Amino acid sequence: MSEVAQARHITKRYGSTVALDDAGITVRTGETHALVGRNGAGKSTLVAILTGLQAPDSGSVTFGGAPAPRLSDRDAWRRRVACVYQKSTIIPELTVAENLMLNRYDRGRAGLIDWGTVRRRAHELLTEWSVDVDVRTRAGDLSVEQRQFVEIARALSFGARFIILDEPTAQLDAAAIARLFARMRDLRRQGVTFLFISHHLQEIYEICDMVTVFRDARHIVTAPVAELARGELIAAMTGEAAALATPRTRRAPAESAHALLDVDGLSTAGVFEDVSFQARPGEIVGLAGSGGSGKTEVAETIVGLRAADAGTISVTGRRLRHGDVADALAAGVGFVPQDRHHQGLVPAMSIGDNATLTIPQRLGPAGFLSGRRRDTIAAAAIDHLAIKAPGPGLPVAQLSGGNQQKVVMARALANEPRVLVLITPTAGVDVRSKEFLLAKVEQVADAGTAVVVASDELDDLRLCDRILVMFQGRIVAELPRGWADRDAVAAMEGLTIDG
Amino acid sequence: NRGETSSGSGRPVIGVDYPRSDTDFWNSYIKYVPQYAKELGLELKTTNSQNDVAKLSSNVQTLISQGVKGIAMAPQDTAAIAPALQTLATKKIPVVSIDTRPDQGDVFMVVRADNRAYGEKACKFLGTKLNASGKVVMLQGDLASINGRDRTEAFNDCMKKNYPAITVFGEATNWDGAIASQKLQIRLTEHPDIKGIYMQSSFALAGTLQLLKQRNLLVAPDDPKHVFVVSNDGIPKELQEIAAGNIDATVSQPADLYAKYALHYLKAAIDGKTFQPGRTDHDSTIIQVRPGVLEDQLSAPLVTRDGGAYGGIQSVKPDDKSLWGNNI
Amino acid sequence: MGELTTAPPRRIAGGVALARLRDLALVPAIILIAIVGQIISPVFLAPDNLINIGQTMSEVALLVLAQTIVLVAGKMDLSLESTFGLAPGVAAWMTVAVGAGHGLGLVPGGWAIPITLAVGALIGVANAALIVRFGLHGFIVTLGMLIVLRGLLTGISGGQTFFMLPDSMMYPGTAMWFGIPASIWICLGLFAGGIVLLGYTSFGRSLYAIGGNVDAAKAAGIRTDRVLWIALVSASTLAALGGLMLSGRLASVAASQGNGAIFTVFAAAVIGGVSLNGGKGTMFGAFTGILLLFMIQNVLTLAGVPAQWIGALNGAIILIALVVSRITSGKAQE
Amino acid sequence: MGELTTAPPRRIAGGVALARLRDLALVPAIILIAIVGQIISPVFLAPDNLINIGQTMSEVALLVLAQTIVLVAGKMDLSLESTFGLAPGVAAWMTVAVGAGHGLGLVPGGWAIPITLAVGALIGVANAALIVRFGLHGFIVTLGMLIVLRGLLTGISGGQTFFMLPDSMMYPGTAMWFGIPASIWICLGLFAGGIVLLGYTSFGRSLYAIGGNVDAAKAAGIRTDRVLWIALVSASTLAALGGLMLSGRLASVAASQGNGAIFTVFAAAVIGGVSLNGGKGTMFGAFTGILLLFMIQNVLTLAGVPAQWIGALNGAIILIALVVSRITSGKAQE
Ligand SMILES: Nc1ncnc2c1ncn2[C@@H]1O[C@H](COP(=O)(O)OP(=O)(O)OP(=O)(O)O)[C@@H](O)[C@H]1O
Ligand SMILES: Nc1ncnc2c1ncn2[C@@H]1O[C@H](COP(=O)(O)OP(=O)(O)OP(=O)(O)O)[C@@H](O)[C@H]1O
Ligand SMILES: [Mg+2]
Ligand SMILES: [Mg+2]
Repeated sequence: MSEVAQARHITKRYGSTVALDDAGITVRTGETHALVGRNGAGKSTLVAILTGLQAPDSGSVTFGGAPAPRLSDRDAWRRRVACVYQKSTIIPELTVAENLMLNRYDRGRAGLIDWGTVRRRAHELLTEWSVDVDVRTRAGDLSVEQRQFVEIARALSFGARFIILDEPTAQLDAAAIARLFARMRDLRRQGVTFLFISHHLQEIYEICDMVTVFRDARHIVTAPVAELARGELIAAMTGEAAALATPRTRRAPAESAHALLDVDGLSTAGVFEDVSFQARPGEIVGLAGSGGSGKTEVAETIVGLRAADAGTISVTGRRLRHGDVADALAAGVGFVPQDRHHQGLVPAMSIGDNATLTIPQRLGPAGFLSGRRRDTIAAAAIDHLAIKAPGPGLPVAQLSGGNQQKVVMARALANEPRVLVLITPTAGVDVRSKEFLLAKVEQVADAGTAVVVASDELDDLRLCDRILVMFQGRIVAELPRGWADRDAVAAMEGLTIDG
Repeated sequence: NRGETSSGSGRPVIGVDYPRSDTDFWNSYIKYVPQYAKELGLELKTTNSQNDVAKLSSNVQTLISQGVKGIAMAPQDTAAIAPALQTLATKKIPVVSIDTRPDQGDVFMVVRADNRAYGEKACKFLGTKLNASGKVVMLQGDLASINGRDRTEAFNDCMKKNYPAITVFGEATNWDGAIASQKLQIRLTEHPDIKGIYMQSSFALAGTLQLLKQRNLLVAPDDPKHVFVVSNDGIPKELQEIAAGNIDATVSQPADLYAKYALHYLKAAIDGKTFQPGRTDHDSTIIQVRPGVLEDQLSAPLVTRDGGAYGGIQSVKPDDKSLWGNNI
Repeated sequence: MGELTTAPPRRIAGGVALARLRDLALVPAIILIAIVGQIISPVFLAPDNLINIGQTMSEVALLVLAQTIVLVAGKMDLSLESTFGLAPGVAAWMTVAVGAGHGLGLVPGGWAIPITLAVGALIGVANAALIVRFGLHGFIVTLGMLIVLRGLLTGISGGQTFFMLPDSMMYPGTAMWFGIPASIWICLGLFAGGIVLLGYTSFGRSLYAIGGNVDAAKAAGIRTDRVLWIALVSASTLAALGGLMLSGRLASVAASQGNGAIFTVFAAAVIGGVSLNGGKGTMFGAFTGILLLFMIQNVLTLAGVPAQWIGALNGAIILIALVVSRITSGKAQE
Repeated sequence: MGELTTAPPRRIAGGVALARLRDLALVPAIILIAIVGQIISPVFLAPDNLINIGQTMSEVALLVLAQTIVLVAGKMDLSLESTFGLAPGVAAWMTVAVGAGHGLGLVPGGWAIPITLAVGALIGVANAALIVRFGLHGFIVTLGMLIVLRGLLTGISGGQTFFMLPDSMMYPGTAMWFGIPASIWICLGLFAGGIVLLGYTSFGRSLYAIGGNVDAAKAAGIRTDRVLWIALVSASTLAALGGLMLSGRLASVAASQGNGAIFTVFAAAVIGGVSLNGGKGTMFGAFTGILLLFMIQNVLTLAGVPAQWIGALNGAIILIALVVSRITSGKAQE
């Protein structure tokens, strides 16, 4: 009877898609259990079933040996299991207090909601978890991290001893992740059990005891983390034995080459200041920094998504107009935006249309589009980036996350850019797709393109010939190839590097 | 009380609610009202209920608060006005109802042309012209309009009684020219031998003529292909078309007389005069509809090109100076 | 336990105050109109005229109340304007005696109010079934319903007006309570209830949660489908009640009752700060919206604006109100 | 590169075919109505009657075409119905001689068409300025515009009908080309153009991209504001052209021209598969939608359905069409 929760022989279908196929998991009391698998493996579906949001088509869920409550009895579920879902369950228009106390308000006499008590209890809750947020704030005005912690605090407030975190770190920067982990360790000491989902395998090794791997809707293996080496874990996830981390053999580009991208004195009040750097053909420059450091904004300014207050951006000597994406594209800038759902893709449109959205002029004369030409280009991209799809006519909404990201990459490469700007290009992408995408970036650089990677993921940055570390809107350090993880992290956190 | 707020000039204040301002007929009524008010020495407050009876009852309140001594209105919905009439009765404000007769409640006088007579005149004219046989399309107004219903019923009754060999296709049109044209077009396709059209209002005039033109049916009255068209209202455009031989007749609603006698009776009411059923001094008859409701039935002349008599009804020529359409 | 987060952005505190102020956003406009009205005609602020405004707006105000509930929950109900006519229409049809009043005289007059409300509720059930149960798009379902219901009223009435209504139907629209028309009391009472409902009950808060993020609401244990059913059904029932009040005031049900009212209803709700995308807006705001529109109409009438220009002026004022609310709220509207 | 293991789900290939089939979704319904129509009246399929249907639908069809462009781009334009009346109304006002025709006679008749189109374009500019430039909500801006423009037409016409239009205004609505009314040719030509525009030009694809995800469109270098301006202005201009054709056919401009047409327009577009949320739908689908509605109306008239029930039947058919399209598309509607 040591298991907190157990799901057995769970099968779940969505239409003709099998999300879970006779899969199961057993989470024991006190452990921190990792659930890993590639995009679409069925992890979030299992979470929905374990938290009573969805009923399985077949199979059973038990808590501490007792059968799960009825689906309609939400409170009973929430006493057994708390969850921070992959998709935000914050309601932006409501206050933080109300989000915390949603559907369990304190009532005064006459049965009406007593807002004073609600706010006070919400405040106590946040204080207890050391979240420093005014509970009267509109939730939509919170930063990503604040929002995440409000969600976590809310999940924990139900008194459940079993907590599921579905990709909680996907949107947090390193410092916030560290704070989250400190928190989790704390709770674990108090006997709380965790089910932790992440695509960052190093996090699994850092915080988890047990790991369960799903692949293609099936349970593959459950083992203590310590007994499963990284290579084995990846093999279980991908179903192949091939080792991944082949050491790179990149040679830095020749020193003499002229700058393709020249950023000079770029400033935007309150966001970043006096940012200047150059990128040469074939060079990969990393823009590192934690959340709020301004790296994303600098990258977005280069590609025209934002207008800077001052400074210049030149590509092959031509000055770009500020805040004009079309001008940047015309000058030969290609880019992968930060969030593929937000800025990367038009979900209802086909792979072909999405991949060629930036190059209408190449699809036909005088504003007309040739479907054949589009499909030829898209088919080439599908081939080139190994996108798993039956053809260019498929709506991107039907692709998995990793493949969607490849379509975004295809779009970035469509205009054969001289300068390629990538913003967190591998966020939310599983480990295989990530390797693949990074290899492609390298290949592009080798062909003579200047690449800028704005990211805080060490895996992305490791690719770079040099990284520029930003802190509070300024470039504070430049690390040449061969930097140690520790130095990069320290610089991103604003600590001065000694030596 | 506020009833004494009449102007410094000492002229009695009256209120007139215009029923709508989106037909030629009512617009000329709206044009005539201030003119006659000036003639009769009345001070005028006006509102417009835009064909909405809820607005009418609110307008009545507004007029009352402006201290009017009498109100003329033309409730397009004759049932719904009863509560307003009751309010006015308790405040002893006399009401003259134009064009329609309230179903319930007292009014000082109803000034109205006999809508049943419109339908009958149109029927007699078409029956005569078609020699009592053939097919006729009637472009009705809105099902909800009492005037439209009166015309429809009278036309149908008269056809059944006097010209049973004539087939009538009745089409509801919501007083909308586009719908009228669409329905007429369908009927003309289905029955190319349609020989007569009765339009219950001038709204469909231009569209009908256009359609006949498109189908090469817009020919002189002596041509065997001619389709006889009877319109209703008597707007200037109709008179022109009759003179040109494009349409054959219309019933001229007396817009000017509506305005004139509405104010005439209001002034009389304020002056404390009363009326009895019988002939009037202006070629019409007052009848008692029910106790408390008198109705002055103004004559509405049939207008035809030759001014002849049809089925016992004498008509006038389109250039007759007595027609309101010739006086704007 | 280190601090988890950074300091909250500065503008937030101001934001809270602003959100409360937005509720009162129309109050200056209402005062302005009152002043202008009084200047134009000394009658404007006379009790009689104020009662006149209150009574004429009370019925449509119930539609605004109903629509606000639906809008906050992130849906739309265009068919309210038809329910406004059809529900009392059916009641009249069944209770009014055969003959001049155009009814069937099937049941005694006392049934009129229950029938009205039942028809309203039934229409709500039909809407909810199509929208919630079958997942059809609310805008287009209720657009279809608007056309069907309007057609049904024309059908049963033969396009004519029902009158000689039973006394019970007349009551809500004609009774006076403490010297003020009952319909004003009913309207004010229901809005007060609406303010409490939306602001201080968990049902009301569920509406905001659903309108704001339906998945989050589900995860929080809110029975979203049930809440939406209740919202749609009570909105329709409120619309039926509004129609009943109008029928009583006019002592009749016209075949066209309610036609076109939905435009006014949407304009009032939006000017009053209710978002068309759900999850935002208050009952008080909605009330100020409809009040403002009716005051404007009253002023235009008193000012003797030529009828053909009233429509254009009214529309222009609505547009201006929108632009102004855009400027005061300071960000792109939803 | 063999590491991408997950086989693409099987349903996908079918999905693509289905998406194309959805374009033809209404074709069976159209055939069904044709058969029913022919059984009810042998006239139904006669060339004359088909021309009737084509001619009477051609003007409103232009509104549907215009609305489809706007909807695909993720906006809405309710004011199209008012533009439909106001644009030719202004032209008539300025060109028709003083007197029986109710005009001002300011400019010669030849100016009528340019004035109509210019007014249409200008209204589009006003809409675009408020929606794109100032970020106001499209639904409510165009609702306000609908009321203002309708009011303006009532204002300039004094509520009356403009007659005796200049020849140039009559031409598009009355000319015959190769024995078929010009308006049918114009309508078919514009829809063919619309199909090409939406399906085979980068402008059309920009509309889908903006409607589907405006941020992604921006990030792809599409000048979204400019595209939306063009879409809104051309939609208004198309509505003006449609109104011109109707005015020509009816040889007049009534003050109520276009009133209520927007309901039909939305119903047609949605039944034709155009999403109200943008980014989805085709011109061909929209065309089948409006064609279906007009065929139904024609059949109902030919069948001699009592006038008071036509509205209810029409509405019921629209609702059924919606429910059916829900079942065939197999998922919650947007
Ligand atoms: N609401 C839904 N409708 C249809 N299919 C769904 C739905 N939710 C999940 N699926 C299907 O379930 C499968 C598993 O999805 P799930 O979200 O559980 O994957 P995951 O392992 O959480 O992926 P990721 O790591 O990207 O979060 C997917 O392939 C998808 O097809
Ligand atoms: N609504 C849906 N209907 C049908 N299939 C879906 C749907 N949503 C997702 N899928 C399927 O789900 C699979 C994976 O999608 P999923 O949502 O897990 O992506 P994801 O990797 O989780 O994205 P992200 O990591 O950004 O959350 C895909 O194969 C796709 O076909
Ligand atoms: Mg996912
Ligand atoms: Mg997941």
